Amino acid sequence: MSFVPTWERQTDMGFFLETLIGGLMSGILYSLVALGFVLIYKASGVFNFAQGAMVLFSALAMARLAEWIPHWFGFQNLVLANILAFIGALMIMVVVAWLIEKLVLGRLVNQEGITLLMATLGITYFLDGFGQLLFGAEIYKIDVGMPKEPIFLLEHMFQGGILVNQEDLAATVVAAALVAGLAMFFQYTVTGRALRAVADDHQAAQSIGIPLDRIWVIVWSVAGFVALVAGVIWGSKLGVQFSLSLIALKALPVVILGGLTSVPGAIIGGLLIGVGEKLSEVFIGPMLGGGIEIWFAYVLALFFLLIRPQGLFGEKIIDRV
Amino acid sequence: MSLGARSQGEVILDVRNISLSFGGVKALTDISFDIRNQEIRSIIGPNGAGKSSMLNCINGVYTPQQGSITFRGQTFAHMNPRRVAEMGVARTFQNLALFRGMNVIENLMAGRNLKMRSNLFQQALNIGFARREEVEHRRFVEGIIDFLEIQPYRKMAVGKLPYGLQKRVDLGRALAMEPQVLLLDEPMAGMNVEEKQDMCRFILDVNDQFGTTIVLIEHDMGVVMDISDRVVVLDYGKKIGDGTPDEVRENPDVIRAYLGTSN
Amino acid sequence: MFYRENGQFKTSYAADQQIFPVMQDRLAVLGLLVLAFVAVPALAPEYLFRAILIPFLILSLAALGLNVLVGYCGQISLGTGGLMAVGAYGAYNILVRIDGVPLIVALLMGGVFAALVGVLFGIPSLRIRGLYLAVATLAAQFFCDWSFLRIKWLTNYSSSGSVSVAGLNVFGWSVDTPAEKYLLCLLLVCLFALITKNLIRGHIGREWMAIRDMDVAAAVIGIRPVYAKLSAFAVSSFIIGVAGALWGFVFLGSWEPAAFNIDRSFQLLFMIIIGGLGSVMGSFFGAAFIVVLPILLDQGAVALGFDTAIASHLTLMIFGSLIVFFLIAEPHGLARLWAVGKEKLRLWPFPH
Amino acid sequence: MNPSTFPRCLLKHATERPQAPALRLKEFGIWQTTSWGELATRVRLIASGFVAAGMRRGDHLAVIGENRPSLYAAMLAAQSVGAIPVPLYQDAVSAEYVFPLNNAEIRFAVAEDQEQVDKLLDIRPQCPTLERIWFDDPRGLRHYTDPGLANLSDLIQDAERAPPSQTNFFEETVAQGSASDAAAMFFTSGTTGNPKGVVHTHASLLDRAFAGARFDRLTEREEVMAYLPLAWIGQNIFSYAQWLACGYVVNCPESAATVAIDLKEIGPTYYFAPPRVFEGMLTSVMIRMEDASAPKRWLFEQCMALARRVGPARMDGRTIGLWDRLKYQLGDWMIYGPLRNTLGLSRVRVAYTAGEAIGPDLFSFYRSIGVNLKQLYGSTETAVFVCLQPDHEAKSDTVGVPIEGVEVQVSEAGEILIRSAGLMREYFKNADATREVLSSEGWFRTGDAGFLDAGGHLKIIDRAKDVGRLQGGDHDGALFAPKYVENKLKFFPYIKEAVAFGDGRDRVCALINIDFEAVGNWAEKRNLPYAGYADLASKPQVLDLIRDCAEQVNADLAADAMLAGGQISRFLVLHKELDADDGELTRTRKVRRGFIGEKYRVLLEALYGGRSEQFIETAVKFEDGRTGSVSASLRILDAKTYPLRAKAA
Repeated sequence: MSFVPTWERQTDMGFFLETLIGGLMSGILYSLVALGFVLIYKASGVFNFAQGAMVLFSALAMARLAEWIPHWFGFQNLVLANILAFIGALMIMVVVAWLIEKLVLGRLVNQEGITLLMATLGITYFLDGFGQLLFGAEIYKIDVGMPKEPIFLLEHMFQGGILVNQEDLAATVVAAALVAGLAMFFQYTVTGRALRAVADDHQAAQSIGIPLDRIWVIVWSVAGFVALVAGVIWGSKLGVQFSLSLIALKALPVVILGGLTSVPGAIIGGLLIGVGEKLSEVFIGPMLGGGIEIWFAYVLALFFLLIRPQGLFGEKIIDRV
Repeated sequence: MSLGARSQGEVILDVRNISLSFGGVKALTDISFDIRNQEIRSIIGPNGAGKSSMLNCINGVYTPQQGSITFRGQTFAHMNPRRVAEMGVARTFQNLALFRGMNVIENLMAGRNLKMRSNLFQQALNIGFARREEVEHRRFVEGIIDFLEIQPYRKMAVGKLPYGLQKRVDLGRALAMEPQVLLLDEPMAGMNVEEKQDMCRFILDVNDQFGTTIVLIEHDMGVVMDISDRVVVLDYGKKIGDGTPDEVRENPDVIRAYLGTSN
Repeated sequence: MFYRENGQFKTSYAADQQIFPVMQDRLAVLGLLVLAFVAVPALAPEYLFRAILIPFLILSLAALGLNVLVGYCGQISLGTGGLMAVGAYGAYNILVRIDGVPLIVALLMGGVFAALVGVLFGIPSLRIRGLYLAVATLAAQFFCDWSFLRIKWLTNYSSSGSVSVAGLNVFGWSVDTPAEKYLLCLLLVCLFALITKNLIRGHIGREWMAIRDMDVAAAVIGIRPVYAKLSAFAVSSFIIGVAGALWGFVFLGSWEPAAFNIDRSFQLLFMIIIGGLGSVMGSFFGAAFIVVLPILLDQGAVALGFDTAIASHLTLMIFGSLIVFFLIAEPHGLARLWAVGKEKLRLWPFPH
Repeated sequence: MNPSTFPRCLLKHATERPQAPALRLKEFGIWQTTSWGELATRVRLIASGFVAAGMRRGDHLAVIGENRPSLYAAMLAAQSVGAIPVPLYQDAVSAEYVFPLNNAEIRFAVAEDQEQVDKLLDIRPQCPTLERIWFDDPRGLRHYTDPGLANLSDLIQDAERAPPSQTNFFEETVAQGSASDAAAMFFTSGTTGNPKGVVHTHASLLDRAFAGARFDRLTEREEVMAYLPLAWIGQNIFSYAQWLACGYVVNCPESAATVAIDLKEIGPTYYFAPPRVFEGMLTSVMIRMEDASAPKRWLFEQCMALARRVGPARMDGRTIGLWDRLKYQLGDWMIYGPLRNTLGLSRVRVAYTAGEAIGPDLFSFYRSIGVNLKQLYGSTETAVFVCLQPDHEAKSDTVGVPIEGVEVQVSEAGEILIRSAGLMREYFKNADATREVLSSEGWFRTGDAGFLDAGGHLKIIDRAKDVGRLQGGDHDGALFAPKYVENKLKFFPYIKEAVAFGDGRDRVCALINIDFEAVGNWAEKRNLPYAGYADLASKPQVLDLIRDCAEQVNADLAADAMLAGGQISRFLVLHKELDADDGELTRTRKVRRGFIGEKYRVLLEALYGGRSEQFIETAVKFEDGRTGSVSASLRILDAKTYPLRAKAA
């Protein structure tokens, strides 16, 4: 987010709202990534560290395909190029998902959580390397033709109004749509219901003939899709580069806050973190020497955990003896 | 001394009006019973009757919503595991709860932790006291190994042992605490006849040689009726019978409960 | 095959409880020590010390510390890098603020600071478990990163937290050649390896493992989770802190917070996973594997004529796949392979 | 000058080497060591306790249990006060104790644990003389209130509290003892009738003990594992008589279940076991190797082949080619050494086997992997050491040369006669039996048939009384040595026991027990399903397997003019294992041919009657004492016999 905090402006309400909205915007993106985590954790009990790497990977794919495709087929239509690139990238993500299931998770069934976590870390390394090897390691632009120029809202309320990026608004809309879409998918499609069944109880799901491995491929594909969307939005704002891979780390406190197994948790957690981060940075940061964004989310999540170990919406664990 | 005479011993542990529920689900409702010194007290009842929950309340794994537990004159609204252990109550588990990463000796030694005094630094340097202490407790643990006749397995990882032996190690770990009261949660579940006989022998020997009070949860009625001094019967979290094996055998509610659930 | 155990019977518990009860093992270890303390310093080239041996030793130490927490007490942590930083900067502060303080004292104080921070961030482990805890420990990581970047006092007001120490001196023995640095590290590593071994075969170690294996049962036999877990955090963090101090003082010489970022945490976690959770020896195997592998891969890739960028990407990929491979092939790590091999040798020629 | 009685041996070691270990017992996870000094003190106390309890010179003390230091101490204490220890088999059923207890009017007994005590209490009504029973392990006995039952350690404590009136009581009673006093009594598990009490004096036992020690140059540094019944003179000589003679260390295993582990830990230097133990070890080796990876198995085969070729020669001290020596060295490093180690035989300097004939393959296996295994010949009456094989002259079919102090003679009937200072004094209260075997010139009739071969080595073919002759048939009047035939059969891994009949008959027939483990494996390798012993024993494939064995035996026999008549013409495989509890075997697992002949009469009739199948029902006694019955209809097979081969004539 690009704005210069200046002391006199901080006092007024407009600036506060501006920051708030800014927070919500980045919160949305956290939510998207967090969503990826939750989907996979629900369905396969895997804490997917590679989600960030998938974001980077998909974004890279999207960015480069958008460059290459026109030049392969010799046309100039940006929209078409983007659409094709998006589809291409999506297909790649499906393949990746399939490979991950076949080569890694399929062979690690009923291992402890930590082992699976490590496995996804391994996958992270692999994807980071592979992505950059395949698509190059520079900074790439994704231009989906989103309106760039900022607009001012509620000018009649505050002098100067509230500065908002249209891009951010678009992003918000997309994200919201995506979340809604997923919700629908889970509610109303057969696969969706199967997914929920699996999430609730693997054995049971298997016993009523739900093919776990296929389900997992689907879940990972969906996660890949979510990653792609997140990647595109983020990429079109700040450009596609290695640092994208690290937003996974940002999404961790979000899932913790929201509860590992809860989709709404992911959304709300994301927003909370996003907002909290921005506000704290602006209003507390200066006193601590700034840059507190990098830990604020975690410490927030941490304190939250002490009060409610299973997160906002996670379900409680009772151990039987 | 005869069984009859023994169960006249003074009350050592008194459970009063215990109620326990997990989020609305009632596991135990207003349970009261007492345990006399050096007796063998059995808790029986169909699956899900709340037997294990009862033990978990006694040694502080669960916290009952109501009721109190009196141990040697001290009354507690709820126990905490450490305190219970310090007061000399040991326990074995229904589904094995051994420390699978350790071998038999280590598991039993773990049972001695309350009695071990050496501090971090003494242990780190493994100097005089820590080392002597280690040896002295090893000696004690070997006594238990000998008592339970598991010499050939002492250095095996417990995970590799057959089920029956794991149950023995579980008992051994409890004995390592030199308990006054021993809570046994289905010590013979899933054993063959021979293993059951051995386990019975061990339980009786413990009770007889060390004068340990035994609280026994067991499904095998034959065993329970043979070795118990008194029996409590639970069903759906309620107490439906309490008395000597014969009394319980006659109790109509008990008979109904069992006919209701058996085969 | 090499084992001849007839006649090696134990007539006392002391003899039975020693670290290496089998004579052949004792000899092997002795040989190894002689090699490490005498032969290597005499023969190895400088490059070997700088690029491999010293980092290997220091990271082994850190891995050892982490293994205490994760492997023995079952509390996963991703904050290792941060704790190393605390160790390094803590030691640095002692050194610069108290003049004439012996190096060893500074290093150990680094460990102490790390232990304090470790315990602080270990407190959540009393309420939360597993993956949740993993994330909680990330807080430690990022908080430390940030502190040394932003809190100027901690870095003695040096720009962007980059500091440096020179002229290491242990009680009059000035440690400057790589060989000497190597010996210093080796000495400390052996010391801590022994201490750790003693702890885990003592009752505190059994308490850790009990908590790890079956915490309810542990509580019922009177083990206090608070004490067990926090002591594990303390010991682990202390060792990690010392390792961090060594990393800064001995290996890097001058460093900035980035040297201890999240990647370091992951790296160390990989070490103990690949090396073997709950195994002192495993910590060393893992460290060796992860220190040596990238070097080989890099050089291999370059040798095959890839440019360095591509080489580094390839390294990442191979590294990632190797980790996965290990998790699939041998979840218990190299240490298990070693143990199995050893058992086979003892039973040789029989398979079981 | 060697001490003349066992207590004096004890005192000698206790004064010369009080700190040196005398006994070790694996208990509570470590080898609890008793030094000679400590042992002497304990023996003193027990001795005075015994006297206090009214034990007098010439009394007998029954000793029942596994090898335990306290039992050893008790025996020494008894001998110190002039009483005679009578070790009895701890695995016998209580009824078997009645005769010995009454025969020796035993008033005192030392029992290891509850099990043994219970057995003694069972038969107390039949044994009025039995006054006192001391036990070593109090487990489970604390509520026993039976009169005269007490803990051995209590006896010791009482003795400590109330020391005997005269100060050096112990030294004096030991001094009173003389070499010619009875030192111990062993009941021979007579193959027929009541057991006979073999009375040995300190002189006879010690004479042989020292002779054997000199023969193998034993020192006080030997390590011995005591895991066989004390009641068996073999174990007694090796872990008691020679222990006191040489002052070496005797190690007692933790429990029967851990013998293998304990053996491996101790690694004895002087080892003694009957052939069946060595056989068991070899079988387990082979079975464990089955599961080894192909290359490892290949290596093993190679090395064993080499060993078979080179090993025995090496052991016999013959010179081998340099190349072979190198290869053997390599094999020793890769296979033989580790093998000896896993078997616990790495440190063995001298190993003996005796009691039964040992199979040539079995025998040479151990020698070829570098274990100095040798045979000896002797019996309870002769205090074991009669003939021993010198280090470099061990053969599987002889039992060695007469050692110092022994005269050997073969009677015209072909029976072996022995004269030595090691002969028993008498059969207890059984003058007739004594007269039967001990001639006035001091010759002892061993009852074994055999002869001294050209090299001066003794060769045994059978019990003299069992050697019979065929009547009628194509081998009319031919010599028939059943044991010889049976052993040849038993040398096959698949055959556990065999009983051959033929004396006074027209041909030889045999009842056979398969080796369940070995044949079981054999069957599994051919994935041939079976349910239990009886089923396996009745499989036609198995019967064919056994028939091949029988025919090979016949081929061998045909080569020997003397024994060619003994070829097996018909046989059957029994449906149950011959068992000591059913009286078919002695406690030392010797077959009771007569008894079996009676018990399985129907089968014999079927065999000689030429029938091809026969139904039989037999009563069996289970370990827990219950009895039941098993029945089956057994197939009877014919085996090919061979004409006497020319070259052998």
